[in-house]
Amino acid sequence: MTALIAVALLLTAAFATLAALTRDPARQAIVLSGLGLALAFLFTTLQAPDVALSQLGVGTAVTPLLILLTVRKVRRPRAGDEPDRPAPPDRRRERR
Amino acid sequence: MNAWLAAAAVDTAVLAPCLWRCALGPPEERLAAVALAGPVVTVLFLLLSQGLSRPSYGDLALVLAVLAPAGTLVFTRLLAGEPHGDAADEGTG
Amino acid sequence: MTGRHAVALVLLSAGSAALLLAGAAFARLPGRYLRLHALSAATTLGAPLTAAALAVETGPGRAALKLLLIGGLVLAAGPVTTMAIGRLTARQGREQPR
Amino acid sequence: MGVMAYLAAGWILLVGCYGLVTSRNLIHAVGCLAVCQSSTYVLLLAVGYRSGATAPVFADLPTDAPVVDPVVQALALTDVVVGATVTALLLALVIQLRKRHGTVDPQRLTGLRG
Amino acid sequence: MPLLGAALLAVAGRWLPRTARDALAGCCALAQVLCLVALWVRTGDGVSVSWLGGWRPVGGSSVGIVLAADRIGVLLALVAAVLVLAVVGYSWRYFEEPAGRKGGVYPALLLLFSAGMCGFALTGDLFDAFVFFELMGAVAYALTGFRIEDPRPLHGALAFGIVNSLAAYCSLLGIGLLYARTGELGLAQLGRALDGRPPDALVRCAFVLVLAGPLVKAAAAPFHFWLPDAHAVAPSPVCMLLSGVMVELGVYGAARIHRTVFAGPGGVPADAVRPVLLALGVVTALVGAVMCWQQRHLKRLLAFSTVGHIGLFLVSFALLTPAGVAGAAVYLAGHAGCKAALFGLCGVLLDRFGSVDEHGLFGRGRELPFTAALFALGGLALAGLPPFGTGLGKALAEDAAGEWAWWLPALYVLVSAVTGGAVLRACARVFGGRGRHPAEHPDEPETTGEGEEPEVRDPTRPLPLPVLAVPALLLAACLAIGLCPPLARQLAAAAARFTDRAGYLDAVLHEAAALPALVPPPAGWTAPGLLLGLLSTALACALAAAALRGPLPAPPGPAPAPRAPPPPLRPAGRLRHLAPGRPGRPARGDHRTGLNRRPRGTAGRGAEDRPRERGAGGAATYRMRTARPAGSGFGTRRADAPSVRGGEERQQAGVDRVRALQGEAVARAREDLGLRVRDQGGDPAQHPAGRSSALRAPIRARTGTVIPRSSSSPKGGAAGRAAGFQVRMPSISGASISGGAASAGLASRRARAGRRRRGASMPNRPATM
Repeated sequence: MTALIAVALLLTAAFATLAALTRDPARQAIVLSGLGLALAFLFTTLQAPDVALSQLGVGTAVTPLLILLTVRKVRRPRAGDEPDRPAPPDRRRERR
Repeated sequence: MNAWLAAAAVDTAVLAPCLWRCALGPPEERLAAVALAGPVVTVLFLLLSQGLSRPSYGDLALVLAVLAPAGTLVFTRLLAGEPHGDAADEGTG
Repeated sequence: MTGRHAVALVLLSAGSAALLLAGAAFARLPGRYLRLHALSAATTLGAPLTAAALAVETGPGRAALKLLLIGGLVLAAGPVTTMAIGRLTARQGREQPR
Repeated sequence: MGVMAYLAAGWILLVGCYGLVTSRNLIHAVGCLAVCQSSTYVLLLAVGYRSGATAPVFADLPTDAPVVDPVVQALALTDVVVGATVTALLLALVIQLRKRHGTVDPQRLTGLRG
Repeated sequence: MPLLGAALLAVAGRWLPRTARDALAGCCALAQVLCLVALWVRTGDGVSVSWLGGWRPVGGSSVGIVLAADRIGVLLALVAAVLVLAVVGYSWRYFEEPAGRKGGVYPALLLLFSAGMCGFALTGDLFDAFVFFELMGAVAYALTGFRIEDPRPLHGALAFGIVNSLAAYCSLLGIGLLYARTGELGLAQLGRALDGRPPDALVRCAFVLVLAGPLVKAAAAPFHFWLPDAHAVAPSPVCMLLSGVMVELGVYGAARIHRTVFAGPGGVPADAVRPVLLALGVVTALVGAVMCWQQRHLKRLLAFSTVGHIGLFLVSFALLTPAGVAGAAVYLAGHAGCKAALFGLCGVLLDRFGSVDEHGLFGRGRELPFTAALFALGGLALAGLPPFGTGLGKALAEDAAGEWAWWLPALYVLVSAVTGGAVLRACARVFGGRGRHPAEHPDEPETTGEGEEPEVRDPTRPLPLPVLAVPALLLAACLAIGLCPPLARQLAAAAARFTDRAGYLDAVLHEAAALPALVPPPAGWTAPGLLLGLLSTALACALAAAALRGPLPAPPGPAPAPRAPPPPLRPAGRLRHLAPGRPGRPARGDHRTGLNRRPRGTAGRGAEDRPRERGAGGAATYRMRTARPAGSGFGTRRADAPSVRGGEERQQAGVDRVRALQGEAVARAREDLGLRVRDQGGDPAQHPAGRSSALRAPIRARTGTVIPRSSSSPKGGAAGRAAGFQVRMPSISGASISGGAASAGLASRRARAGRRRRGASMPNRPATM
């Protein structure tokens, strides 16, 4: 069991290092997802399945998704802005 | 330490190539690495739940088995059309 | 009991071997499409075999059903994700040939 | 094991901080913040772990079984949720920033500030 | 209570009308204040303890979560609640409410913020403190980004978020270490558990880590950088909260944790802590004072003065004596009042003139005598004029500090004089037009207050009453603290209680009903205190006067020679509707420098929104016609329809300003043309915003606006629509050329804001004036 914990710790540390050193946010998001997996595994070996569960949800899925969404929005601001800008055409028309 | 835990320890080794491949290459290759890590960790959860004789840990594996492919699919959707590389990075506007 | 246990162990070792093989292949194979094959080995062989081993060990019941369900989920999801990643790889490769 | 867990937590924190301060991209910085935060989980759970104990979920367990400390698990759970919130907020700020400035590079931003 | 209100607001905000929402928020805040007052009375001279969920301690140990309030904590919570109430009142007519869907978010966030602050002030549990700390922080990020006024230092706000979160994680690590050592989380339990052991390195490590969080939140010296940026970005009412109480809560948190947990024999010895904290405080105070003096962006100025005062609070607390804590508490309460009032007045300026630049506003504030009086009073209070609470607090703290080192009172006098002097200087310039007019020095990379996005862009509207009444009330409260000796005495007693560690532990752990009586430190006006207060005020006045007479703007910088006759006004976005008549003033050189790099929202909005109402096509139209290829319909159409509808009174009102501005518009347009030619010639090095925007500048120049980035193919409907959308905003003149910041989203958002406002408040009248 101790060996398992040690392996999980090493794995987590390695993933964390990788995630911190990955410069491109899109790739970093994927590595973060891997980090989430490693953390969840570590938590399970540390007998914390509930934390592992929430970590699976948050760390593996939500956070990388948020980052990827941000990357998308940032890289393509026009497309990202589009839904944010309703610019109601009716009002403009009646002005003219 | 029973057979299940030993198997888990052995299977952890599979995560090393995932880590290795996760460190290199464009996003889609990294995504493949994470997609491989998903089932592996699922298996690990299963083995742990058996090895620690806590059946309730199996729920984790269930959640992950549902979540990992879904996440991977969403990732592929988001990464599609993403010009990868830093060349297309920020700086315009 | 021992017979069942032995079957479980055999299944387990087969699953673990498949996983290890997938890992080794993932590390060693050249080319991104070849590596994707490694992925399918893990999802179609490794995970379901291990789940089956555990199911055999626990014996018939709801728990075994759950284990088999997990294995089936991974089995079903494997080709889908592989295909999605493959398509993504193809698209990205076309946009930016390396 | 105990020392190793502390060391791992410290290492993760340091690496996250390194990534944070050398970051050229604010999204990356937020990701590094998430890395830093994971160090707190590791530390908390390692603090509560006892060898030979099992999770404090008594559904399928006799109530006198040795369990690991439930308090730290509650703390870590709270921390996970808090961290997700903060990450989301910061990413929203980054998007705002991108809308206004057109860049997510802090150095270029410093130049812009002029 | 505020949590309840916040949830209610967030849910109900969509349907309720604005008034009801504000009333609801006000009621919640008021109820919170009343609750806290009741708590204040009930706490009396002791500690009120409440165990959540009824998990009372058995024999001194408990797993429950405790809220423990002594009067210092209640004071902080009370200050927070009062400020929240004030801010709700202030924002009543200050903000334009965002569009319906996001309705009640702002007041809900405010209430959540107040919940976080009160929880942090009242909690008796270390991990709870962390949670409230993060809650407070997260809401603060959200509020900061809620309505971004000055987009340039936005990354400062982001740094605020990242640094604070990091510090909070450090705290959490420290908490984990402490837990590993003691197995406790409650402050009192931790303190007791630590008492039983010899101090060791782990505890010290934990001490440093835990205190990192509150100290960073308090903007102590090495980490003060986030504060001014965040404050420059945040909307003024939010600044009132951030500066008035959140930062101080950091100091309080550090003090509380140190006193309760680490002050015992098993903790960190006082002799080791005191010099460190003192040094931190002194450095923070000096940095704040010096930087404050150099600012011309009023909100940054106030923010740096907050940094300076935080340093003073830290110093007072670092004395680790009851007298010091008493001084800090009184000082803090007074400071909260007057600083919030000053920020509120800044909001008034922003409302009126769309700028908070000290130089740009030169003399423009003459029309607002009441605001001017309040601003001057606030400056005097900041400098520590005796009847004010700040003066009393400063006197007490000086008294306490003087016992420890003779030069500490001098520090107090210096810092308060410099910060107060800076405020007075700004006040004299803005409202009085005193002194020589500050020269423009365009090449200086300085953060000016120009280019702010005014929150309310309709100066013809009468100034809403609460916007002035709330600062006045806050100042009155500040005065009351100084004039009401019983209050100060009570606070002094509370400070004695605060430093009485054993009593706190007893009260929390054993529910000791009667605590031993303590000797409160003296709290009242003394002759030296009065004299020192007067001295610092006089010094502040002298400094301000010297700054006005002497070479401008700041002592450290090279005294700039006046380069060009500076314009009487910095037009903050309301000159574009002028006719392209009369060439007047010579071309001004300074809008290349990045002072105006963003498109101005007002004219753009007007153009987009109500083409026929605008005074004329204006400078930008002129520019548009020359700059763009002929036949691009918008500019010409605009120039053909210069009719004014319903603008007579407005023009009457602003006629002199208009005259002054007319020539400038043309000059600016010409300048733009010249600039554009140069840009196309391509001299990227000269471009202020750096390489990338210089490369894009030609493109931008052709269309008169920013076009989608060249790399991502401006094809198809979306981009084309965006471009068309933009072209109808003629005012994106020199601004967009010289900057890298313009974006279509921004401009259109403003356009929408304008539309909203127009629909809401002024149906008949152009809002841009």
